[in-house]
Amino acid sequence: MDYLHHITADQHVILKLPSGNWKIVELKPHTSVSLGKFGAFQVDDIIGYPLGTQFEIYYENQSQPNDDDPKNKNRTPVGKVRIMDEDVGGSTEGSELSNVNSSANNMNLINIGNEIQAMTSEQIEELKRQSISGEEIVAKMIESHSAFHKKTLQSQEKYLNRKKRKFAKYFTVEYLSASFLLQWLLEKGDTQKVLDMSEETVAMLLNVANIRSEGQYLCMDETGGLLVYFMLERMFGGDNNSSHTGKIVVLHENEHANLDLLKYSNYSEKFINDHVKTVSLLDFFEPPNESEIDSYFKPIPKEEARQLKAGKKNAYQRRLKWYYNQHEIVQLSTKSQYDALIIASTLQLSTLVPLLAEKVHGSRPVVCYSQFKEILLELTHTLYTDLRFLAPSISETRVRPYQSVRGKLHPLMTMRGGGGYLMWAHRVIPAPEPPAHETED
Amino acid sequence: MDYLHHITADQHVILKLPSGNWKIVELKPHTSVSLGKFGAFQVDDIIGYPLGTQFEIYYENQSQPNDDDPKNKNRTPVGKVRIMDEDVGGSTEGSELSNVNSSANNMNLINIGNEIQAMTSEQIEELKRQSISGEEIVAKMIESHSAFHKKTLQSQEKYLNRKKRKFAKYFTVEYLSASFLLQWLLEKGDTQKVLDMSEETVAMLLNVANIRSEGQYLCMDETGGLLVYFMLERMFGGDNNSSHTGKIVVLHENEHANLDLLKYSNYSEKFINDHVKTVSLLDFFEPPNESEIDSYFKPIPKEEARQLKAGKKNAYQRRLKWYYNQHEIVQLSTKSQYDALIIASTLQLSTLVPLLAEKVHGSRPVVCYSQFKEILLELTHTLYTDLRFLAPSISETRVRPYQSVRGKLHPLMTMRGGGGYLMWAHRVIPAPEPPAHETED
Amino acid sequence: MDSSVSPFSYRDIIQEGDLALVWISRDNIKPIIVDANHMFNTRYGSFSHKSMIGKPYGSQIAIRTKGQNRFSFIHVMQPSPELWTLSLPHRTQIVYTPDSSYIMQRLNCNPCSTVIEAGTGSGSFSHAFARTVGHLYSYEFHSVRYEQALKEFKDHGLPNVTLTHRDVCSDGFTIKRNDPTSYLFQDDAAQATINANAVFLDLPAPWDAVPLLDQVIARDQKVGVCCFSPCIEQVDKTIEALEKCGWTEIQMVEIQGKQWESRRQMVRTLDDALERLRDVRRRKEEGIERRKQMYDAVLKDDEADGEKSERPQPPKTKFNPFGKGTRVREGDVNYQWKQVTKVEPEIKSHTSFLTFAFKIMDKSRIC
Amino acid sequence: MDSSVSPFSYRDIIQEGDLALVWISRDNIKPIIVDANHMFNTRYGSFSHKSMIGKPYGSQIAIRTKGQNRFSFIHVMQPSPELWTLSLPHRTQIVYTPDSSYIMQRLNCNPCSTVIEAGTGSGSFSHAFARTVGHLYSYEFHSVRYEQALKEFKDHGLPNVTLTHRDVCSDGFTIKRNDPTSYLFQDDAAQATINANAVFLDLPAPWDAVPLLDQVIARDQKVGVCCFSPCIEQVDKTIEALEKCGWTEIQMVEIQGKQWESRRQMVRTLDDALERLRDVRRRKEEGIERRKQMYDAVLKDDEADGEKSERPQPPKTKFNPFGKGTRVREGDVNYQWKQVTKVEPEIKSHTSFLTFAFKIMDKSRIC
Repeated sequence: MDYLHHITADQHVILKLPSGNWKIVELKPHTSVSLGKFGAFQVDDIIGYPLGTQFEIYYENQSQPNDDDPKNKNRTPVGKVRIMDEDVGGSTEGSELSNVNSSANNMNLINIGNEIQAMTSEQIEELKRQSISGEEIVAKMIESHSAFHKKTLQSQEKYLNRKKRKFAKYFTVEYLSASFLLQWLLEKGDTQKVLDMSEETVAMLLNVANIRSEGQYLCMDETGGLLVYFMLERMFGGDNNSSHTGKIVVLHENEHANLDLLKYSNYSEKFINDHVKTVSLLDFFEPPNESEIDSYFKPIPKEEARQLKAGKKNAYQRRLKWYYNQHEIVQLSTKSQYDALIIASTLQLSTLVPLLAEKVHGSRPVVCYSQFKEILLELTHTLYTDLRFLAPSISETRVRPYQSVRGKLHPLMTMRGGGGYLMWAHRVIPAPEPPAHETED
Repeated sequence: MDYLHHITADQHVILKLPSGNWKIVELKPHTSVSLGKFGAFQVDDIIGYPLGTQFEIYYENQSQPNDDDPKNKNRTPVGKVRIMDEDVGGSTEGSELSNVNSSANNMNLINIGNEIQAMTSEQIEELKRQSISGEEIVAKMIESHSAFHKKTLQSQEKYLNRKKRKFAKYFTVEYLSASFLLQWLLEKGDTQKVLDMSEETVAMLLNVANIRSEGQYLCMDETGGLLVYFMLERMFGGDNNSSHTGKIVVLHENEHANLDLLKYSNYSEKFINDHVKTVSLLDFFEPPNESEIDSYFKPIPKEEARQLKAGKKNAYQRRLKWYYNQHEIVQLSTKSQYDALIIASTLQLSTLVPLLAEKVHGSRPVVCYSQFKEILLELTHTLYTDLRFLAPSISETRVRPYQSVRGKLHPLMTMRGGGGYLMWAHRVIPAPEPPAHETED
Repeated sequence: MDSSVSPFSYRDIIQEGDLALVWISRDNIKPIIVDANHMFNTRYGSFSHKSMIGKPYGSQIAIRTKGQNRFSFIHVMQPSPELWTLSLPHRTQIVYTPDSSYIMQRLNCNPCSTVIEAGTGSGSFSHAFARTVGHLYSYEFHSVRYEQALKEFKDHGLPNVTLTHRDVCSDGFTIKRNDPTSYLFQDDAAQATINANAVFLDLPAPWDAVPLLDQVIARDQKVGVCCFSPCIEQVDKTIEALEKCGWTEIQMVEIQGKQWESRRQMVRTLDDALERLRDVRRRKEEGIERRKQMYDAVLKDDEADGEKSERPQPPKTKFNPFGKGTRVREGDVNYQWKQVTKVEPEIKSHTSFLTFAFKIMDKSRIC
Repeated sequence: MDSSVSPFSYRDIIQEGDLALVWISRDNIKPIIVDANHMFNTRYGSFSHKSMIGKPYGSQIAIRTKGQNRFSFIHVMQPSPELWTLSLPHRTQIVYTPDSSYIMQRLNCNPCSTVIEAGTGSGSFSHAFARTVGHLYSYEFHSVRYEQALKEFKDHGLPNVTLTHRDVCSDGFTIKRNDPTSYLFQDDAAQATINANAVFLDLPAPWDAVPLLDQVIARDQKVGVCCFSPCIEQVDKTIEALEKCGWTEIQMVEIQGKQWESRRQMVRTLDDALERLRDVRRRKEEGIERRKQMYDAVLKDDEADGEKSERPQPPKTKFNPFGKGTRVREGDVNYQWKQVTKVEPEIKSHTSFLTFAFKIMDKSRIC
């Protein structure tokens, strides 16, 4: 299972760039990956290092990529990589704080930085095209920065760090965890696609839903497969050879389930077929009739099937697949009891949950995600009056990250709002009201 | 205006007790005030000191109050007071933190304190009845505390502070500000009576409603007068002789407005009558007819009225008051435009606000408080479709207090939930849609 | 109960010897060992374990109390780490579910994880880790708590948890033969092979433990650590130690978890309020009319004393669309209601600061 | 505009020379001086000041744009401290209304208050103080900002504000003749009598200023101070200084302000979803029937090639109760909607830490 800890060929990984942005790439051997202004590198050069390693891109011969072919003018030249041993670009944030520095040496610091900079952006672009390293660009900028010497030591440092981050050519290769996939989607602006879900809320969901490697889960996922990926990662840890038997049955309201995001996972097709089953809501509530299935098609003995001609064989195999699939639908919708019901859907939950919960074992959790508290409010009022649900409640979980720099500790000045809410209840089995005792007095 | 800054006879003040609890008292001269287990003091002894002063109660002759009269056995003996110069009982909280101390010297500290205490509570009660000072009780308890020497220095200190707070006899006399009044109500458990309102939310209300000393405000107050008191304090600062002309018109849904809490204020009756007007919702929406009022009653010339006999004069005065009151209602409900509409009511806001806002000047704020966001959600959806309201939005403001002890800084582990929400909009004057230009091409 | 099966793994039927959780209310959940000869007593009545046995987990057990003939019930639940956490006494210092969930996610816990936890404490987080990860090495420095947890983990069938009695701040994490530990040594290995890839430190002075981690974390992988500290000064010292020991991507966060109740508020329309006031006004106007007559009479009669003449009292109103005075039950179908959410009266405004950091000890390339 | 009346006091009619705020959107509010000869230009069209004059404040001014013949409008608002704060450029460091409101309340600000503010900064908090308190002494150490604020306070008619150019951390708060200040000295007083009973310090190093407060705060009253600092280490040093200088009841708090938008989410029932799937199934079943016939045919005819024979494609469904594909406007009356609240996409998660403390310098008794 080296692919869980080391950079491996043909793997999907996520790259963290100096800008704080993320990029997902598939590591095709013998190709190069371009990071735009942050340079480009050969995939083969990074294979085998531990996931999480930070690389710097450098150019041995600065003039070489600057050839005369106009086609190449805007192509990022491919550099070499070396491991960076020090972490660059921690968790400081962009926005500046007005009253952190001591007032005494602060008087000259208004609007410095942007205004008093002698290099034009064209000049800087030219330098970047010349693939000069970040350090060097910054050095040149300092030369031409008329007021640099007027800055205090602290603000000089700040300025340098900001500029370095802007022009440095480095990247970190990370394992494509579900959390990183979510972060990538959010930074891309796909907030609505994932129903505004936050890492902390889905983390809470995984725990209160009691997700285990051996569980059979009934799930609706309107986040394009992100929720299913979170569950798979929790259940199997990215291990294609996992011996665990857990299964996720994904109900969908369209003709096909949308689990598109699983394409970024490193699970094999077989693994996903074994552990993720999709059934439409209609098939689930009105499953096919077994005898009707059998009336449409009957498998012929294997020996016979093997002797079919090519064309016929294909038609037969397709029909056979359909046949097994129909029987599986019957199995999943009528003969299975589930270990949790997990819903992230914009269908009206108050009509959905009471019906689906019928398929959940006693004492097992029912957990619904919604972007809006009001939706869960309506749901809980419905569930309160249904004795099959124990103590439905709504929870909100929010993470508050800090600028974690010693001497300058404070919560980040701004952060994403939202993050969604969870409804958590347990499926229980009501008892009939016992008859009254005959009164004794 | 000494009564704003100094303890004055016949004033309502609020006392902060060592337990962190609050007590409102009226300082009647030549009487004593009992603080139960924290002792008792003479009102005359504290008059003239600055408001905010912390006093200690002490007993010069310990045996004296312990007389044999059984009636006095449960009466708190009245002590003398002296000014305390050091602040006792800062903002540390009761709940303990498990992992603050270093692990090395923590091994013996489980469940210490409550379990290993040799004095019975009866013995302690007896000591308290003997009015021994807090310090002394604590000293006796230490003597009988078998494991005290096993504690670390830090936990000994903690223990002592906790015990001192429990038995010390001191109190702080504070100006009865609106914030303290609210705090007192909340600690009394009157959360629902004040609609779960928090200091920070009402503070935000006062600012976004643009409360000024000269404003004429239309107000509904279902907090028993607390909101009106907040407004009066902001407008006049407790000054009975204020020259400011501001007025609050309080609409009420019952026969009489409930402004009970104003009884704790130090405003004179005249001041309140001048600056707070109450009108029932019905009178406001269906005001009396002026000619009808005049048909019921016509004032007679002053000279004539003066010569009425005692009985008649009273009847006449009552009628005259009614007459002016009726005309004032007409004035307030039909002839006034207000500088803000401020509502803290559980009446359905979406039916109420559009009607009341008609009486608000253009460009002036409309601010509604509700304990529940869902109520304001319904309201804003109504106001969105009404062009007389600009940009209605819902705000939530929460204060997060810290244990503010150097070396042990952290947010308090628990705090009150709730605090309510505000809807803030501006009254505006819609323009008719201008006609389309004739198309030129 | 089959001792090889953990009471925390999925089970369906309540059986003799099972560890079960009796749910009385959200704030009152009690563990029991099912024993056909026992009763479960509450202030609402007594429930025989016999009536539970053979029923599916999640079953409501209902009785009528003998004395007051009242309907009373409990639910018998199968334990999960989260329900177990809820069942612990409130005074116990525990890592609550919003924190433990986030920590597990940030450290990417899954069956391929090997986790170090110090200290064990009430063991509540250990249960959540044990459910998910490949192996958990938990350390507890307090001997009584160690013994308690040792027994509990055995009773709860958590075979993937190794518990060690240790002050990790002074003695580190390495487990050797003859150490007080539940570790099962293979052959004649002198010490345990840990290779943790995730670390959780709930210690008063994590900065003492951080330098000792290098001996036990996996060398060739990215390893994550989370330090759990209530005070900000602890965070400062922790960051200092992490930086010094080569940990990167240091970030401190707080988790804020809130629980919302669903409630209803009566819809009280302006029209109803006005109608009520009209009723009052009608009464008043009768009064005014009467008073006017009286007043006219007084003015006419020079001798009468206005004060003494009886002022007529209007009758009390009967009309009240909001049922004031009489206590209306929330949700009463005779009134209209608006659904609202209400946060708990007291919220956990702070648990601890969570400081995360990551480290790859050996960045050499493999082929 | 009558120069004796502040544009911040209540006014009703828009007049030539007035300072007004033009509301384009919540994030776009612009101050103007009303001038009959000027136009107010936006990307949505041009609005003549002339069309505003004489109308009441709060008026909507509507036009049709010449080019695209679109309906376009603005609102002309009278400034208030809160609207003024909203109108300031977002980059400006300002004390936001949730913080300023709370600070004013905790310091019990009212017409009897005398307040010290350092530094003035953008002047936004000064406006809120000036509305409420008896007198405000504001200090600004940066000379450009001082000059800007001096002019602004004059233009805005804030007579109860005294502005002084000063680095209070080194030079304290006492205002003397010849100091750069707007203070009006009486007779031949050598220095201003301040006697502040509330103090707000928005300074990088409040601990330098705290010891200098004793010279200017009221002696015989309880005086409150609030220090506004973004970093926790500043709080620590501030508490140290406050304790050393005899301030008591020290408490640090944070304010968290959130704004909620009202939105709607479409109600999509299970029944509608099922109906849609039934439509899909009907199409599919036709397909299955056709494929079955085809398959039977293929099996019968040994020579036919199953792959080559055309597979019939079912027609696309038309039925969609949720209007998918076509973009549905939020609130479209053809659909059912549920009202929901949505927080801003980016919240101000931290402004600064607020450290409050109180002090009575002279506790002697008066009679």
